[in-house]
Amino acid sequence: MKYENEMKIEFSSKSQNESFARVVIASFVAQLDPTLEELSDIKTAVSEAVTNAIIHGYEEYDGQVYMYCKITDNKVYIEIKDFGKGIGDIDKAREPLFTSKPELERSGMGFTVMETFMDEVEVESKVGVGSKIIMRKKLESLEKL
Amino acid sequence: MKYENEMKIEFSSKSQNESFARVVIASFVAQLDPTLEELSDIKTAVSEAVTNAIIHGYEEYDGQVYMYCKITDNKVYIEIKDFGKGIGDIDKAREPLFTSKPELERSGMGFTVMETFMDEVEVESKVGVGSKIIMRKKLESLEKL
Amino acid sequence: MGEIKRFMRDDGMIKVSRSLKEVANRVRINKDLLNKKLGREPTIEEISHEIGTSVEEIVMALESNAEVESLYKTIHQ
Ligand SMILES: Nc1ncnc2c1ncn2[C@@H]1O[C@H](COP(=O)(O)OP(=O)(O)O)[C@@H](O)[C@H]1O
Ligand SMILES: Nc1ncnc2c1ncn2[C@@H]1O[C@H](COP(=O)(O)OP(=O)(O)O)[C@@H](O)[C@H]1O
Ligand SMILES: [Mg+2]
Ligand SMILES: [Mg+2]
Repeated sequence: MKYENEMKIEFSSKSQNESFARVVIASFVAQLDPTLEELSDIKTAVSEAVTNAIIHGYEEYDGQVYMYCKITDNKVYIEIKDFGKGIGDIDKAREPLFTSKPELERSGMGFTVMETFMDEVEVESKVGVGSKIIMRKKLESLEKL
Repeated sequence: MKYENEMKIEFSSKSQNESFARVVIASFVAQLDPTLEELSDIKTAVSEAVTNAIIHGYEEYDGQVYMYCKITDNKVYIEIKDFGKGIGDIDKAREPLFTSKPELERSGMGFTVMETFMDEVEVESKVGVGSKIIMRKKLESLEKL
Repeated sequence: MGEIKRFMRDDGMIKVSRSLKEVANRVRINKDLLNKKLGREPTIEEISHEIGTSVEEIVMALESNAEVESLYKTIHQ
């Protein structure tokens, strides 16, 4: 039988909610009994996507950040969405070291980090509408047992 | 200035999500720097309300449980909602030891626990529509420091 | 049985569940020590500072302890 579970969360674009989002995703994924490394990979990727929504999506404005997670057997599907300013050139944005905010000492490595720690990363975005990041990861620890 | 933050979450009525809901509320409230006792009080109350939504609201059916939390300064406001079967006699349901499911070894102390650990508990419910539990608590730890 | 084996396993693939249990133990001990030192209940940040573990991890550890205990109970019933 297939094991399934899902959750959906929405929070204000405040920097203290970056930490909150990490615990939320970690405790939801924890039901799969992951290794420390797997959990840390997922938390790091989510953290980058949520930080982007807050810093780039909404900049100094208040807005809502949405996170959806679905677990199917040992597969984790995560969506992080904002209705902020959107990304003009997605390919450019995904390039390592590219940042539109060098003045904030951003490293430009957010998307690279997400790609490194997750199996798949998709970006959908429209200027003036918002952005959606989709990430997938299969937990290997469950298969090795 | 007023300190404010809010979040809204929705998850399936599965028993493993009781633990998930506890961590979600704990990590959101943690931004107020509570004592472990205060954190545990809130988790315990939330746990009872979420368990009720799953066991009594939806019984064996699948449904969505909603939790909303708003923080204003040191005050925590929590809503837990289901669109399940609803409660016919709310006063009766809130009585200590009353349970409609003695066969499941329920203690009938859920509402009493919520009232003990939180400052205020309100229940809104309509048969066939669903139930909403509203709980409030002021964190004292912030004042003592 | 699979559950127990998974829990006991030690092949470098450290499970989150076990590492959190260790944090939970340190939290419990240091909470009492701080309580004596301060003459009141310590806050979660004070504990975090004392044991050098993030508030995030402490929040998860507090829950993992409850879970591990209930798993233990189920197994030994
Ligand atoms: N949610 C978003 N909304 C708007 N722009 C974004 C969003 N996420 C990323 N970007 C754009 O993509 C660029 C690269 O993102 P990233 O790799 O995380 O680097 P950094 O955040 O360090 O700038 C950002 O500088 C920004 O211009
Ligand atoms: N969300 C809910 N939906 C429907 N009925 C509920 C709900 N929450 C509580 N009840 C009713 O109120 C009664 C008392 O609840 P509670 O004090 O938590 O005791 P217990 O859960 O042990 O039965 C339940 O037995 C049930 O009949
Ligand atoms: Mg970034
Ligand atoms: Mg109950």
